[in-house]
Amino acid sequence: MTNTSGDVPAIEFRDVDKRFGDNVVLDGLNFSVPQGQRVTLIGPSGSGKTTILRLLMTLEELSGGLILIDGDPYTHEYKGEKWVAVPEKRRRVVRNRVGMVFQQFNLFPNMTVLENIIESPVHVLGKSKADAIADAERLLEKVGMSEKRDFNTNQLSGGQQQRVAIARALAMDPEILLLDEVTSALDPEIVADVLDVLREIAETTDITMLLVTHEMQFAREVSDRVLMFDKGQIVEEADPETMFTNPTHDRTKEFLKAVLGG
Amino acid sequence: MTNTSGDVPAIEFRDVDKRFGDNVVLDGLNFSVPQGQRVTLIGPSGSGKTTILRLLMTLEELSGGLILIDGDPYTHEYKGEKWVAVPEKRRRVVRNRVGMVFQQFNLFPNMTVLENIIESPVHVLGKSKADAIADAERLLEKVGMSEKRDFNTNQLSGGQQQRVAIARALAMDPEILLLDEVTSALDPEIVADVLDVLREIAETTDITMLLVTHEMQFAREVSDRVLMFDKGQIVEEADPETMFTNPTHDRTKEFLKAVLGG
Amino acid sequence: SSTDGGSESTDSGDSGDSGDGESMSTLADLQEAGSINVGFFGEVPYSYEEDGELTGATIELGRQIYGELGIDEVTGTQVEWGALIPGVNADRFDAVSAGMSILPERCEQVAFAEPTIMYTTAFLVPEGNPEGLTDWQSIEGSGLTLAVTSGAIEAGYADETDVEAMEVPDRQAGLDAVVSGRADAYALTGISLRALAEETDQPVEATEAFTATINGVSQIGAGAEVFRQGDTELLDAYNEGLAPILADEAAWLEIMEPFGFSAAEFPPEGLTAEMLCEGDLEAITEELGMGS
Amino acid sequence: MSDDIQDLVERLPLLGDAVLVTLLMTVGGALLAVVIAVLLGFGSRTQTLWVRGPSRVVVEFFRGTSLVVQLFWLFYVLPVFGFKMEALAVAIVALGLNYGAYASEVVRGSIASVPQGQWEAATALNMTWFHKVRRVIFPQAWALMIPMLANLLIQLLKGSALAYYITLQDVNFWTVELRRATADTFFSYTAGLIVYFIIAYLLTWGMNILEERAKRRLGRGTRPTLRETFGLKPASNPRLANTAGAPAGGGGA
Amino acid sequence: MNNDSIWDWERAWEVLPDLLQGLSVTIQMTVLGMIIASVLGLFIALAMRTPSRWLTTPLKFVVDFIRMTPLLVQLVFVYLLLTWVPGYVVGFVVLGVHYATYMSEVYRAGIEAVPKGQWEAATALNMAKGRTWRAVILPQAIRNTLPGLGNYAISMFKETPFLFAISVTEMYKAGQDYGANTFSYIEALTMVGLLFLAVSYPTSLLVRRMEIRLA
Ligand SMILES: Nc1ncnc2c1ncn2[C@@H]1O[C@H](COP(=O)(O)OP(=O)(O)OP(=O)(O)O)[C@@H](O)[C@H]1O
Ligand SMILES: Nc1ncnc2c1ncn2[C@@H]1O[C@H](COP(=O)(O)OP(=O)(O)OP(=O)(O)O)[C@@H](O)[C@H]1O
Ligand SMILES: [Mg+2]
Ligand SMILES: [Mg+2]
Repeated sequence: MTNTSGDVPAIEFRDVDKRFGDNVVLDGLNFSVPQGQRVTLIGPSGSGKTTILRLLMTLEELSGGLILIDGDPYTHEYKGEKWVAVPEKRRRVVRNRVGMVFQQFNLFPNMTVLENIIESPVHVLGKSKADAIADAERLLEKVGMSEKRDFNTNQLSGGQQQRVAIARALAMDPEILLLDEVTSALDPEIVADVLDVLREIAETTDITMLLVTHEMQFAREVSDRVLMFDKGQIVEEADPETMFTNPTHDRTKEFLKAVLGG
Repeated sequence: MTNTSGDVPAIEFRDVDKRFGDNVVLDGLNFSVPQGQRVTLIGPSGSGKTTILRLLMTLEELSGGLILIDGDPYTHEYKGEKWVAVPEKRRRVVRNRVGMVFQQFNLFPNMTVLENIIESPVHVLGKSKADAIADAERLLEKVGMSEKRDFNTNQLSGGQQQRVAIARALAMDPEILLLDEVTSALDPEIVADVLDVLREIAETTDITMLLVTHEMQFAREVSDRVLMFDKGQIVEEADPETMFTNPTHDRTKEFLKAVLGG
Repeated sequence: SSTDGGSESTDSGDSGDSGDGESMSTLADLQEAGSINVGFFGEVPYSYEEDGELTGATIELGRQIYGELGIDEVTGTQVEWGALIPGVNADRFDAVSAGMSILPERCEQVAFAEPTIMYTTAFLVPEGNPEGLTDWQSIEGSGLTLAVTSGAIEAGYADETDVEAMEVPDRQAGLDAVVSGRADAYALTGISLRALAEETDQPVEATEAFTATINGVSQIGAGAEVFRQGDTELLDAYNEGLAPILADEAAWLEIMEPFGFSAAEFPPEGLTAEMLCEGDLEAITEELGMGS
Repeated sequence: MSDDIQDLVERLPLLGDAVLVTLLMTVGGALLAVVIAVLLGFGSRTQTLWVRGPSRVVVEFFRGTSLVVQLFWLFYVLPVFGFKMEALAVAIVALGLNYGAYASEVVRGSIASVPQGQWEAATALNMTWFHKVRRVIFPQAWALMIPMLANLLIQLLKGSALAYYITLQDVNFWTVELRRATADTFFSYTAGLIVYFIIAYLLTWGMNILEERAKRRLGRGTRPTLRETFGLKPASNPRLANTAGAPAGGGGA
Repeated sequence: MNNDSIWDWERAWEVLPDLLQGLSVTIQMTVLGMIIASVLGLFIALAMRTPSRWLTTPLKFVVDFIRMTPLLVQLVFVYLLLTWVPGYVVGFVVLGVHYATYMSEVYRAGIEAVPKGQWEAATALNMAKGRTWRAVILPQAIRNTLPGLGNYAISMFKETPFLFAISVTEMYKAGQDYGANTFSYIEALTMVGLLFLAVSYPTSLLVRRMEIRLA
């Protein structure tokens, strides 16, 4: 089902447009992420970073262009001469390969920690409950939340909630993980914990990652490539070392100066 | 009315206790801030930093001890043998010397920018409306918000709102300004703007400042003294240079490592 | 369920249905079932329930007539006054047994049987009748406030003679109005008021009943059983059964007297529902020679 | 007065049936109202115009016309067109439609106040629409809507008193009969009032328990104090103050 | 059955003037009642916030009692007790007091929905209590309550038929009276329903507009 030939990028944006009313957020955007690569998106507020992740997760509809996952058109396709939305049924097949962690965690408050994690493996992937629980426990171990298995989610601190949210996304065994400022709603001291968890995941798996973060230090350590966005365009693209120490584009310099504290 | 002799500290905490139910947040805390000094409080989440500012502003009631402003007992006093709360009337007199800027700005949404600023000068200090407006315009100029004078507050971005909030606090001509993580609800790139405004105020006035911030760079530049808090106690106290480059206490080292990114 | 209800209804439901076929079946159906369901308002002494038993003057009269038609059982459905006519038209019951006054507007909606009760009017007044009310002329122009039941004939009288009227929803509210002093008197049919005054322990009394004279015309009012307009066969059968009783005052009294009716309420010979439906009271007065 | 009490005692056996009728209408109407509210509540949220349009029309129609007029039509007019329902069925249908229309606004408001992030997280976990609603959204909205629904339930109970108009012998009928027998308005209304009050009280109590359970599922459960459990009115939810509309009375005599 | 008579346009027109007159009474009652409800409701909500249990406990009892007692009974009781008060005054006052108990909840929710930070900012600016209420809290709280107010106005509007019990001829009673005289209930009551709809639907659109604007 999955096309895993190394040549096919895990994610590809082809001429992607996105408008909200008159506001053109993405205008003919092209980029791709090879299998297993970790790409960080940086850029000023409002530049469209979140929008990219949301389009990938089909939380927003495209205004134009194509998004391909493992070479499959995912959201829209040309059929004959026309743009046709891919039916929800086929989207759901592809969507299983993509997981997302949100800035605001978005745990389900009506379920315990464990129930949050096993809900979709059981009801979407059709895993047996016992298997799902076993997997969930392994993941909770990994994110250091084993003892909180049966807690209600609002008994947890922000950092703990975010770790559960990461475990929940991983429980779906995604090939691609989208992370949108996953630490920016957290207390500064707790941020480190969550980043540690992500660092470990980056080291121990080969999941393709697309992440938006303001933690430049973390981006530097973890990512293979950094894309600088502004006004819906990639203005600069480089490996993290180059990007942070020797940016070429003015906009990037300005941005990094502001964020890293000048 | 105000005791401005240089020897009397602007703020003094004497054996201050604060409990929320069983949770002892501050336990016999003692510290003072001389007139015109800028003091930054740092410390992990939950250590009681906000509580200190809120006690000063009488947003919380003391559980024990005394707070003095310019040597005046402000919230409670011994009368005869007993603890007695200072009557609201006297509190209000002292409170005029203290201003506070909140993390969440807390502008009044039912008033314009200008109305927010002149409300208290007119109705509390009894300034004439014309004077208050003139002062407000000067302050708006200072924080770079002159054109937004007649805007509704919810037409402003976070950074703009925070600048108005600062102007609003300054319009009361406080001797003491309390700032609680005033940039942490802002977009990273906008933070710099607000810090610039504060930097200017620090440079051009001699207001006593007590601030909580995670912007270590800013704290370093602006403050005369840094207090490291943990579990409701001051664990270390130093000038910023020493504190950030050469902390002595283990807890401080650990904390700074986590926050500054190690 | 609703579909059961639909098939139960004998009406085909098509608009413009002439209703012939149906009227045949209503009487036949009732005779077959041996039972008729009448709508009633629950007012003493006309038709009401006592100890769970349906009784009253019009009910007992009906029992006799329906019995002769081979319908032995009379059951009732109690509804608000305003729901009596819509109810019979909606087939919620087969007839209305409430001594309902024959009025031209009502004749447009339903079919009245021949009159069975003559109506007189009386006032319910505080004990001792402090205002000395005796007949309609005594209240006309007196400036007193008169309670009347919404939709009752007396409401119409008050309207025509500019008596200051206060409309109450039911008898009890009329009683309350007098007791509380919100009204000086309450006008209703004599029979009802007598029953009401007897029931209550409040300090009120009913005046002597009279035939109201409004603008010089004496108000002849009569009540009768009500049927659907389409049910002509049932109507005719009822009228046929009623005729001998109306022809024999003693027979009428035998049924009605136990409920407090007297010869004064016996319908005069020659008075028909049709005449009352015409509504020309002067003509009726003349024809029957009942001028005051 | 002692006569009145004797009348009351005589009629006590009939009260059982009357309460039963009132309860049948209230519970039946409430169940139907919940079903209608959920259908219309979600219907009013959909993007598709031909679902949203009719949903809104139905809601506005049944909210906009008086309950008494609806009862009248269902009971006295529809049979003329050959569509006849039992009185109890008419009462349940009318109460269900009327209060269902109101409750649909509560449902709509509660669904809207479940954070958007919950829908998105559920999409990210690849749930179907129905799965999202059943397992994630509704359980959260439910806790928000119970207090408002409890208010509506009391209103529905009060509204059911109109059933007398369509020949049902409910508690109101019983009260009216008592009034007729005693010829004493204060006495009889007070008796009826107490009966309604007790029923309302028990219903509120039940709803408080439901709310407590729903909240506990969301981990917001506080052990209810006795005063809360037995208190008269359900706590209302400030988050819904704007959206859900008041627990508006639907009635009219 | 004579189906021609199910709907008679002539009757429908004939009843209209009566109904419109009743409608004007209905609207007067609603407006006057709503004024009482919104003012009294605010006072109840404010009084419930005082720390004095001596005030709040009995007040809460009275409010709960009124809320849970049928409107009809309240109308009749007051009407029979205060015999010197004209019926229509009893009508809008009782309507107003009844709905004030509901409105107080709306205000309470509206006040509680004002973020705590607003109180704290007012304290930090050293505003006096009264000024804080007047200049900061109430303007925001009342904005929040406008849709609730609108919804209760609609619902009060549709409860005015209960006034028939105290002899106030509002629209429903006008329709009933016409029906009782002519037994053309279908026309009369259907027109009543349509008139209710004609008033309450635009109002509800307006309220919805407010909800969206305030959201
Ligand atoms: N649902 C929406 N409706 C209208 N405009 C939107 C919507 N979502 C995003 N936008 C607009 O799209 C633009 C890009 O937003 P986006 O959230 O992708 O930026 P971002 O780069 O993630 O910014 P940030 O760093 O602040 O999160 C912004 O101008 C935003 O106002
Ligand atoms: N209103 C309150 N009721 C109960 N406990 C409270 C309340 N406010 C604060 N606390 C508790 O007091 C302690 C100190 O809180 P405080 O907000 O002062 O910490 P902080 O140092 O400002 O933390 P942060 O960096 O997260 O803002 C915490 O344990 C907190 O849970
Ligand atoms: Mg974003
Ligand atoms: Mg804090």
